[in-house]
Amino acid sequence: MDYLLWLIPAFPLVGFIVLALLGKHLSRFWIAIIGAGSVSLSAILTFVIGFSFLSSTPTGGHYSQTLWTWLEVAAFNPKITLYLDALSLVFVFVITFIGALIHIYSVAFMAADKDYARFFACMNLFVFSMLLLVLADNLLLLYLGWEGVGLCSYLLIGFWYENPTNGYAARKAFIITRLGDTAMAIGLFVIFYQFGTLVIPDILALAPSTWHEGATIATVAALLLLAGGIGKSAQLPLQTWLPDAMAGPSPVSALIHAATMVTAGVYLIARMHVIFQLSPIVQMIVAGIGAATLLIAGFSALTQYDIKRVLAYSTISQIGYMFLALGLGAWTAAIFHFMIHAFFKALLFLAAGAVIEALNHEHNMFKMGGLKNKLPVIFWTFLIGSASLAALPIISAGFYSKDQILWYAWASEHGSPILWLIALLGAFITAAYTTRMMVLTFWGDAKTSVGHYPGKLMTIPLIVLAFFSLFAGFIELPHNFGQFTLFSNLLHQVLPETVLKAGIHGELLFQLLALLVTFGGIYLAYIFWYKQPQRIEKLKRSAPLMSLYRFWFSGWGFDQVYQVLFVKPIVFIANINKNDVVDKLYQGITTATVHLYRLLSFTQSGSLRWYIIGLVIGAILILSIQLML
Amino acid sequence: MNAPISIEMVMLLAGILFILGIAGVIIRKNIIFMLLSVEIMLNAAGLAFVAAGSRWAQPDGQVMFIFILTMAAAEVSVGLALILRIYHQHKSLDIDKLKEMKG
Amino acid sequence: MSGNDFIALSPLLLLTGSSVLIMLLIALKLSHRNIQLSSLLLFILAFFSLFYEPDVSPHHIEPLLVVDRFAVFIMGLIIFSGLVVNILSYIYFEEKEEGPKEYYVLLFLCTLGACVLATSKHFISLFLGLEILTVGLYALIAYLKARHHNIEAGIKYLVLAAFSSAFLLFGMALIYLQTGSMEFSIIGRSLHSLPSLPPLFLTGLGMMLVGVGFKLAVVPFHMWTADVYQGAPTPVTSFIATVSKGGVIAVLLRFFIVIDGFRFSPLMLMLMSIAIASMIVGNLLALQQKNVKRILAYSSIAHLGYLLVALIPGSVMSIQAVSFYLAAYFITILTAFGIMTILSTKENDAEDIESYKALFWKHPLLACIFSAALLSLAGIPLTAGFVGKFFILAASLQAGFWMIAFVLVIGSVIGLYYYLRIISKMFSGRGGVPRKEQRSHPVFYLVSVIVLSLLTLFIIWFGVYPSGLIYFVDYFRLNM
Amino acid sequence: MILTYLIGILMGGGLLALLLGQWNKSLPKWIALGTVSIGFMLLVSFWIDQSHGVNIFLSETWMAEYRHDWIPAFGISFHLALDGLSLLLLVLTFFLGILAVLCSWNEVKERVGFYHFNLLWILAGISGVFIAMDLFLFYFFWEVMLIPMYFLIGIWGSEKREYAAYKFFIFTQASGLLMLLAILGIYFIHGSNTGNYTFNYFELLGTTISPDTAFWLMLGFMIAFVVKLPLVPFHSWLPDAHSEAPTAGSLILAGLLLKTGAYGILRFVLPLFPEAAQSVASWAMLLGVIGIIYGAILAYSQTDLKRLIAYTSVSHMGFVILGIFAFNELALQGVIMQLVTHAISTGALFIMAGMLKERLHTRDVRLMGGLWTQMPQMGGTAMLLAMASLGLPGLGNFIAEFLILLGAFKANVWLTVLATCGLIFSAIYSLWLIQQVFLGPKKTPDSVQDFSWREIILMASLILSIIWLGLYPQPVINTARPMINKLEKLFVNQSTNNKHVNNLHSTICIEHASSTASFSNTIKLV
Repeated sequence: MDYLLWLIPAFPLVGFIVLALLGKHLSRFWIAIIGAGSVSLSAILTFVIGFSFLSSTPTGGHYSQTLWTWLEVAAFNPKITLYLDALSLVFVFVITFIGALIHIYSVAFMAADKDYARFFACMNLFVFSMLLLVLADNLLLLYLGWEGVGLCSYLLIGFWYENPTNGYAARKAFIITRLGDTAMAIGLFVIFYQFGTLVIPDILALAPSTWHEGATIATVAALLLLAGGIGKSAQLPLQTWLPDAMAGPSPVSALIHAATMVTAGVYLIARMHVIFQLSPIVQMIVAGIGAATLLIAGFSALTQYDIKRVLAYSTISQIGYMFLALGLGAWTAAIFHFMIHAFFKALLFLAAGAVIEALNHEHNMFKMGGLKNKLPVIFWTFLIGSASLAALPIISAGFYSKDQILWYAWASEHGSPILWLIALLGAFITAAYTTRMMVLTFWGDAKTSVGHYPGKLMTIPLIVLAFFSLFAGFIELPHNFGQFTLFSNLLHQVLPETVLKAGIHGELLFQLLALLVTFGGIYLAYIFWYKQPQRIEKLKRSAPLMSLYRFWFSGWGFDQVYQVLFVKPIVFIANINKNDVVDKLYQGITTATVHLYRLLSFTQSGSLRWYIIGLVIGAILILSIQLML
Repeated sequence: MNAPISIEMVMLLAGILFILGIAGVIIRKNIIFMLLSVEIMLNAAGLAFVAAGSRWAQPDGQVMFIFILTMAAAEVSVGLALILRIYHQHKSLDIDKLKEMKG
Repeated sequence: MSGNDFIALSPLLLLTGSSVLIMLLIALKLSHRNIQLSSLLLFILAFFSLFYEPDVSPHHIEPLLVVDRFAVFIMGLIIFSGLVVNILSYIYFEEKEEGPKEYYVLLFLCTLGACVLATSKHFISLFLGLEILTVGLYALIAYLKARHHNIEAGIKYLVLAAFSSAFLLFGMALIYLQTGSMEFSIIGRSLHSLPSLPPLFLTGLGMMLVGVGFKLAVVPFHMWTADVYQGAPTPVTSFIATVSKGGVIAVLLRFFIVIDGFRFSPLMLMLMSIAIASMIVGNLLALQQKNVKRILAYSSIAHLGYLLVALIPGSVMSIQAVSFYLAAYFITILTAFGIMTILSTKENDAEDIESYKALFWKHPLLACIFSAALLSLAGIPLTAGFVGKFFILAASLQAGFWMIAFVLVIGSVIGLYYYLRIISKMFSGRGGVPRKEQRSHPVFYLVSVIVLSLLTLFIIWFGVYPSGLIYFVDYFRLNM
Repeated sequence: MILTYLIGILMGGGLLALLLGQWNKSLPKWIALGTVSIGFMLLVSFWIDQSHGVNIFLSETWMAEYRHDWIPAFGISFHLALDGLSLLLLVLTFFLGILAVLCSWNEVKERVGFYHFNLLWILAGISGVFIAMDLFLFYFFWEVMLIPMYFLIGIWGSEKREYAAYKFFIFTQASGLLMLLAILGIYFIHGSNTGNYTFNYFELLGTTISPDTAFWLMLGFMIAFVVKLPLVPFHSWLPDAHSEAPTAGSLILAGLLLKTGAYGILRFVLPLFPEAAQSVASWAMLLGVIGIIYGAILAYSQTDLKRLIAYTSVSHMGFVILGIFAFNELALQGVIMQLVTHAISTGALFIMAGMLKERLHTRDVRLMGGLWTQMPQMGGTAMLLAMASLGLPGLGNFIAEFLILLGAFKANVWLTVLATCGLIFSAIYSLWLIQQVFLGPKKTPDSVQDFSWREIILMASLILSIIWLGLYPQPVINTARPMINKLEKLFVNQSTNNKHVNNLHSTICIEHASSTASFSNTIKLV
């Protein structure tokens, strides 16, 4: 079946080319058909290949297909080869399946927009580059997908380009992710010079023999790859671009900034797990970053009033969980949480998009309310999504993935009580802001009237996603619920087992604790924002709390810091040096020669007697040179 | 009668005459006097030639002096013709009037 | 004076004869046109007489003259320039409505003077040639009564020339005193044994160099150049820029070769400092000059500096470089001044740079010729000037004079600026269709344009395929 | 013999265009187009049978040679020869020549004959530079290239054209004369060593020169090439020349004239003075990196569109210097790719700028904005070109920059890290360019129509070639391989014998015990 592999990325690419070149001339119907159709076709193809992969796992556990040799210089010859193993199968499945649903949703959502063709072209290009990223067999091809994805996020964030703030947000996203990409590029160089090749399977095979555990080179390489991951997955130092990226249309936020692109970092770290295992310090850093990000993003989400920014911060926080899991060595748990998170976060974004469009572009949650009975389908799907996000035990899929990470935070070899406590606190805050969001948008009295009711094409994807948000969790039950761990058995072909501390038991106790914390969070949010809103008023009056609120609201002040530290100085230097100080040097030389000219032309005074004096001086000079030397 | 004049004395005289001529050209404002002092310089050179000739007891020095005389005469005649024209145009023989071309 | 002497001296004799003949023709009241044509014929006669020089080894006419291949080459150049000036001056003087019949006599005499200089190997012939040339020039410069600055340039040149020839004479006297003879070869032999130059000889040589320096218009003695070039009528300016400098360079070269002055460090150092000074000052003075004649005057100072750079190494290649550069420089300067002569009308003399505005769109051919000349002066490839400059750089680098070569490069870079300024002036302005204005003397105008385009062809030809001229220059080389 | 035909066609075509230009206005355009396309066809057919006929991998790198005596007195001969590098750059010259003629189709109204004469003579000069194997002839073509470009900028440029033309001419001429001194230097040293005085490149290759004179001669050559390929301290002529030149002028300037600098270093500086180049390598790389960052920062702050693009090419050329002085095959292949792809992408950007000037009659970026709505096709192409200039993978520039950085990483780690940060700046200015011109609120009042058919062909050919070079650059790499191998052999035995240079600064690089091919031996930690 591997000869069909190239068709998966080929469909969206063809879609992109057709729409980009002929977009103007096609009718809206045909644009929708090509746009959504191409991704759905590759989704179907993924099912077929996935089914054949699962049923008869191929020799060596992967399909691979070489298209052509991209480049061949001295010992450096990367080829365009697609490589499908269990890990990339999961990612391809998520990308194509959720991508197809989102495309179908956006057929209706973007119906009113005039740049219909351009939207679908960019979305198809995005799916193509994301597929290339996950199917790449060597790091250079991965880097191609990596930058292609960055480009599409730039194009789509700045989709409504009339408004310059969207342009600014798009540029900000591209440049910050570019920071990470350059670090990753340097990582590629280091890896190339260590192993002589960029092909991932060879690297993973050579790494243990070339580097001993904890070698400085391994740490440097791992750190650089981590930097690339942080840039793309909007983790701690480089996370300021994601909240601004909400300027793009909602399907874009759903596909790119929730489900697929932001998890590219997780994929990279999971794919190159051997390098991370070889340098424990970096693994600790990954866990630390994950923990810190989930807390910071959680608190910021608590204070946002724009529904999409709440979801953006919640995405950052959930990816923080994934990084935490990766840091702990719980590779399969991270990927599992990625899959589940993709489902319910895409659902939440799409539903939020529907809500925003229903209230004709009203983003402020405090101005929404009482949509429970006006938009029943949206309400129920949004409820399931939030339940899964808040990790309501047993019924929601979110519980199973997050609980695993909580358990490994405590039980895994690298785990430690502090990490577990942070994760628990994170779970509490997640529950709080999810319920706050639910309460503010759907309960209470309606503040803005519903203008537009979402059509069938928008509700079906929501229902499908809601179904998965509920039942996708059952393929990986916790250990004490019986040994039904389908997902991790599949992934263990690629990723190593998570090593637990010796003699750890009582998983049930931790689950109960997590349950308690989640319900506590829900109850607290319910009280504060629904039952007794006057408590909030009381809190608002105290000045320190208000400053804390503003601090959290601005994403812990990272934006201002970067503005002062980096953006202002560079812009200042650029504008100071607008007309090139080096040019002054040459202007200086010309003015010097002109002054010399004026001095000399002064000697041409025109009077004969001056000429004679000149001649005599010349004669004296010559005679003196003659006689002296 | 008394000892023959040594060659250094004559050269010294020629040198002094030469420097006098230079000074004359530089100081005097009237063109005629400039020409006159140039004549002095030429004669100084002629004197030096005659002295050199006598030093080597060859007639060449004096032949050269005759050439210098003829050249000086030619040069002065052309000079005076020019001076006539200057006087017609500028009504004065002051060299500092002729300063239009400069820079 | 055996038969051979007569043949050897035929060009000089012809020149003197033709000046006398012209005087007779003037007496017969022939019109300006006839006189000009006859003088043209006589010039051509003199030029062809050079070809019949006996190819016998250098023909010495004791004690004053020597007619060797190098002298023939230089005489060829001088007479050729005299010929071109003769052709160009007809229109110029007809425009100025002054029947300059005596002009041609003076022209012949000055060419004669220069030729005498070229063939001289004795102080007396040096002095004679120089004075014939200079006194002739006095009258030529102050020739046009009506011209504005004319008389001022004439008197300036006269006083300064006389002043510097006095220096020259005094220097000769001192050298004569020191060495006892006025012939170069004997002086050379007397110096042969001495490790360094005696002080008296040094001062004498220094004073001679003042006189020669004035004629070559190198830096300490360059101040008269701009005023005389601007004041004199344009054909006479081109005559001064080419013939008077060519003759003096020839005699200087011969003198230095014979006394082998290249081994005496004070002499060389002095020549080097003069060369460097004139390259820098010459180029700098012309930088923002508004008057094209003054620009060309200052650039000729710089070019003499380049020639001295060629002279300094004193090797075989440097002599070839001097004669090659002389040929290239003569042709280019003649073309440049020729264009200015053609463009000058009754009133203004096409001096101001503004009068060249949008010339390319009024007279495309003339503009092309003038740009070719200017590019050759600037030393841009495809022109003789470039190969000349390349030759000089090669000569100086072969002898290891890195410093002067570097100053030459800087000088020519500065030089680029003002040559380009003229060229860009010609190309600027959105001139309309080239207007056809009535020329007073169509025939002569046509002849001069043909001559100038021929010269431009020479410039391009020597630039693109110079090995012909190089072989020619090598054949006519002054053997050490 | 094909070589003389190429130059002959161009020069002849130029003269023809000049003569016929007097009578009718449209003929010179067609003559120019005809001559350049004939030349292009000739070359491509030569390239095709070259790649099939002779096996690229054999050591003999020279594909065609033509020699005829010119000035025997000096040992100067009209000596042309073609190898992989020159062939590539020649194809580039003719390709961009066709585009230059096309893009000035109706931009130039007056004195069309003289315009095309200059255009064709510049191309003749440039192709002469690429194939001249006699140092004097090289210098000859180096200067011949200048005069028509001076006229092109001086006559058909925009407001400050005279100043820009002067600056361009004097900068290049001054450095050219210094190179002439260096040429004469090596000519005489070779002459005194071996007795025969010749300018022939092959014979001069082997001259043994004492290290410090070699250093000065190398500096003489380098100054001319470093001014042409603008390295930061000498780059101030480029923005003026670019912003004032007509579209075809800046296309040729950016596409070809900058490449002659890089070609000169590869052809003359490295082979003639290997040790001197080695000793000055780290300084040159430092200047290259400064160039990258300085050019990028300046590009960000410009308001004149063409000046902005000019500074971007200053930044890209910084990569070239970095690559050249890394002396290994990866970096050198990257340099050649960079020469080709930069020519195409920056050339396309200049054509775009020319089109915008034709439509909006201004180059000031602040007056433009929101053009995407009126001109989606131009917007799309501009977006793709901006992506090419910031090095998006999948386009040619990425391959070049990645190879250069990869190669340079082995030579000097910290400089390469700094250079990679330059990529961030390139992203900043490219996106800033797109944002100001095409996105944002609509500022241009009048309605401007999108591409005409001619412009579509122009742009399509450029974009296709960038994408082709991005996805399958192997033909270019194969053509350049023999020359690069020969060059690298020069420096491999260099680096093995002076050990201290290698382990001085590369902490992570690999010890070259055996030949460069085998990588995976022990790690040398310092």
